[in-house]
Amino acid sequence: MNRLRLWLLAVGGAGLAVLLVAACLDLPDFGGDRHPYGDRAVHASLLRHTANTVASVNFDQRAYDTLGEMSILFAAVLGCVVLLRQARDEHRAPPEPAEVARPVRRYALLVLPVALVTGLYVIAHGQLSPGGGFQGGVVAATALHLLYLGADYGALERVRPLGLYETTDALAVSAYLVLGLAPVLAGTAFLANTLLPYGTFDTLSSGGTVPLLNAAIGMEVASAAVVLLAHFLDQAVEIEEEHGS
Amino acid sequence: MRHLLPLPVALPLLGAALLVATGRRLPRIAVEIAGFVVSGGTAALTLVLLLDSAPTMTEWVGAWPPAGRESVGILVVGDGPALGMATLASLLTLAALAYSWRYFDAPPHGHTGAFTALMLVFQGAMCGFALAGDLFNAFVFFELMSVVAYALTGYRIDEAKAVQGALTFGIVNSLGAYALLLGIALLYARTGELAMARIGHGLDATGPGGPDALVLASFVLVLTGLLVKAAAVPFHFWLPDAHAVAPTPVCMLLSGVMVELGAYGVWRVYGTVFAGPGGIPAADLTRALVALGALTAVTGAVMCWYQRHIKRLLAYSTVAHTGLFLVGLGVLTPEADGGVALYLLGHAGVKAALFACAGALLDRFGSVDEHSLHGRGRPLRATGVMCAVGALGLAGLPPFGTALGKAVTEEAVGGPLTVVYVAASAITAGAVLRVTARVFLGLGPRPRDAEYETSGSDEEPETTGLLSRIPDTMTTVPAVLLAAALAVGVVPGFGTLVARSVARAGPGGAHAAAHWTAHGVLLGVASAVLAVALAGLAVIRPDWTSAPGWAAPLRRLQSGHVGDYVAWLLVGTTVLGALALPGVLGS
Amino acid sequence: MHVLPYLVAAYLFLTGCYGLATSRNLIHAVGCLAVCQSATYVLLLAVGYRDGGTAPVFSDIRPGSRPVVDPVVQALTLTDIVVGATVTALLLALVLQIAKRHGTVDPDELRELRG
Amino acid sequence: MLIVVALLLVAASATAAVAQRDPARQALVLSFMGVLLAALFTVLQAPDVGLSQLAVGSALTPLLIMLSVRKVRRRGRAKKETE
Repeated sequence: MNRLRLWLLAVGGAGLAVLLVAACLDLPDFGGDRHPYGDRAVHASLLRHTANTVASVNFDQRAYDTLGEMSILFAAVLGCVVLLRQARDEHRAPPEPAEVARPVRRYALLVLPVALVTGLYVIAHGQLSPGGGFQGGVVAATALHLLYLGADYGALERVRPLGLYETTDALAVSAYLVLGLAPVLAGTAFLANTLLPYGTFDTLSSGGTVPLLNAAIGMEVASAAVVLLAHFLDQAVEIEEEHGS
Repeated sequence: MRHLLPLPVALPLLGAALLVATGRRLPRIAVEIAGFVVSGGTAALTLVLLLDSAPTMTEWVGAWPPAGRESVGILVVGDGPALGMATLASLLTLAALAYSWRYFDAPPHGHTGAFTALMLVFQGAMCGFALAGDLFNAFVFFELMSVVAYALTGYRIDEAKAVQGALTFGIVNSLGAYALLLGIALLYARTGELAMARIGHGLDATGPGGPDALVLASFVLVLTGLLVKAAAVPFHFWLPDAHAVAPTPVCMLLSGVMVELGAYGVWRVYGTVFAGPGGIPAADLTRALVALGALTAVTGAVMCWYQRHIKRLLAYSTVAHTGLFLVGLGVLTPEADGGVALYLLGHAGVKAALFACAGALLDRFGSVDEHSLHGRGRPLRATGVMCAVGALGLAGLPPFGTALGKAVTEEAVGGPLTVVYVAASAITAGAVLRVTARVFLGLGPRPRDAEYETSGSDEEPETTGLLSRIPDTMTTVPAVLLAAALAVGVVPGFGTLVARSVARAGPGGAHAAAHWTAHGVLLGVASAVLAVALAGLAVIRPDWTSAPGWAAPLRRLQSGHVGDYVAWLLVGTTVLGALALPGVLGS
Repeated sequence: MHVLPYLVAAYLFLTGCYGLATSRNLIHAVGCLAVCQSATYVLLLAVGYRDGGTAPVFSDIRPGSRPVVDPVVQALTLTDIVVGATVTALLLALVLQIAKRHGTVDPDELRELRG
Repeated sequence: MLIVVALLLVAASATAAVAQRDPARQALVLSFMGVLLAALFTVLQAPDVGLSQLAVGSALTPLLIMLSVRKVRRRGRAKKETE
């Protein structure tokens, strides 16, 4: 059977490789100058006073894609919560405090606030400079988990009321949707960025609803990443199967 | 009105988010009522939009109307087929929620709303995919649909088979989705656009000499993603493994509409992106879809016949029927498209009802195994009757909607392919009838066990403990679904209405009608008679119909090994490329 | 040079598929799937690159003063990365449950679903 | 030129990630590959994408893999002890 798989793999892989290489040779040369959609996107972004065009595409021009993306994250987190729940034949055993070398501990406690602030900064400046809700959210969430290294699991669990993060995650998704639905109530298109003033170019409040949607995403990603990491940590550290099962 | 088009996506998502936010404090009954209201409200909205879908509604999300012909926004298309699929998905979600009402296993502690919320997200994702007029946006909702489906399939984490099936499902479908995305990137490189219609124009403008290797590769990659979802041979291996183990309400959605959305995606993407002179010639698409579709129908039917795990048997019958849909879509005539649409509607009702009946067996006896349940189903009269009726609907007995759709498609396809339609529907229906006769009537001797198979005994019921009687919701829901499948064929003018709205959305814009014809009725009756005969033979003479030697290699291919499935996926892309190659070489 | 980035993307996809098909450990297989997905990032960004272009961020350059690379593919890739991370997490959660229920993460030893 | 180097390094690290059959070590290789990809994206003038690849590809995903490996191994150990 294994032999059959290797044969299939060889045939299928070779066929796909030929197809892909032939396609690559027909592609426009790397670094070409023709990007019609991209040029339009830059123009539209400047029209709406959003300095970071990528943020404008993500949260204004193609905000509907981002809605799908955040729903994927939301669904995956919900899925992980459901899949990694404590099964009927499992129990929790509080882990013994692990020995962490003192320099590591100091380093972790030192980096933690810096990383948290960096995360928040990156979220806040999403529409101006590279970065945004997504990147900042992950940084902030991962930073929180330095506590596991810096202190111990108990300390981490105390500053991490999971229920609160799950609720925040869901509320952030709701906020994004409500921001999208408000224009429909006002008689225009879903997720239209036409209700708020676009502000002064290159300031924190520029871009209409872009900063608001960006903040919602930041909140969602940060809490989603915390919940995800927490459930995997729980599995790795705390949840044990009943012996003899 | 057109501003409401994205709402069938937004409303269920909002409902799900609010349910998760408040779910831990609400009692279960409140959560279920809320889920029911949101899902039902969305279904009503899709229906209202559907009634208003002529002429086609389009909406640029984010209020980016095109300047000239070009926009930076995302297009949502509300034509008959798109809103029809969204309505079907919404109504089936509603049925699945009603089916799981109160009796479905207790939700995880502290997450009362989790199951309902996941179902709502699933509904929103399916609506989003159906309505997408932008290729990347379609990918996003395709992926959302997949992610929710993985989680729902593995929902019963105590079941060894469930988590394995869910992982196989996840890996194969994610790989398919990445192939789809590679295809989108190639199309973007060529045309610099993402809206489907604009990509189509771009291909025609840049490739007046006909398609080249780039177009072929993007076609193959995009179709790989969609056909993995539609479970065409040889991309189909994940489906029986996943559909057989998912919770019953989820099975109803997976088999009833998600797989069909893959076939719908093929129709939509070919029609808007690749149908022009710069795309893939019609003859090549017909060759590829008819070949793969017929192979899928035959493989699905044969594998369906040899199953003893009832849900797995139903899953293979879904494979067989999607094969039939693909053949119908492959011939590229408005009549066939209309027929497939009707067939798909009827099939959704019948298949969901059959899964609901299998679920009732599981919750009553803790088994879905044809052999071990032999004769034990006698007390469940209503479920047994519905199983038999559902099987006849699957065979395409007039006046079921499946029969009307099948007849119209057969007529449009014509020729020797009619045999495939009759055979595949008769064999799958025969298998279900055989199960019905053995389980609910206790007919015939108990069959012997085979060597290489999946048994369905020793399963955990999906309810809290075994049920002593089947609750009313679990009998009402399949009854309503069967009645709906019947109504598709019976309500006068409905067939023509569907056929017209599909034809209007197609490239030709032609007039189409769907009527009962003597020819079609005869073929439908023939399938049903054949199914009954096959089932009777199997029950009376089990040895004659047990797996012969030639079927064994086919069964061994379904190895349950995810590595094999990945290898087959690569082979499938190669086959697809080879089937579509002549048109590229000829240009 | 003109096609190298595209070829690298194709190579990443095929390598990932090879690893996925021959993997003896499901955790490793999920890692290989991540490799497959990185092919899509590389292809998308390669398609959007423009020679001599700069990042499409106008907080420190004057609009119109320099050519910029395609911002749309960057937005698509961002979405794609999120999708990848979440799918990985979900699949890993399923692998953990397989380890519990089957007592193994070797696909060769999972023999419950077949035929 | 920088682009070519980055591309080749990414391809090499992908090969290593697939060839490394031990999932714990693979997580490290993937993390390294995440950094290389982030560098490549920065060279391709996509700092936004580079930043998120750095956060996700080289931190979050490998971390999740490591935690999964730990869980599976711990499970194996607990089982051996009871036997």
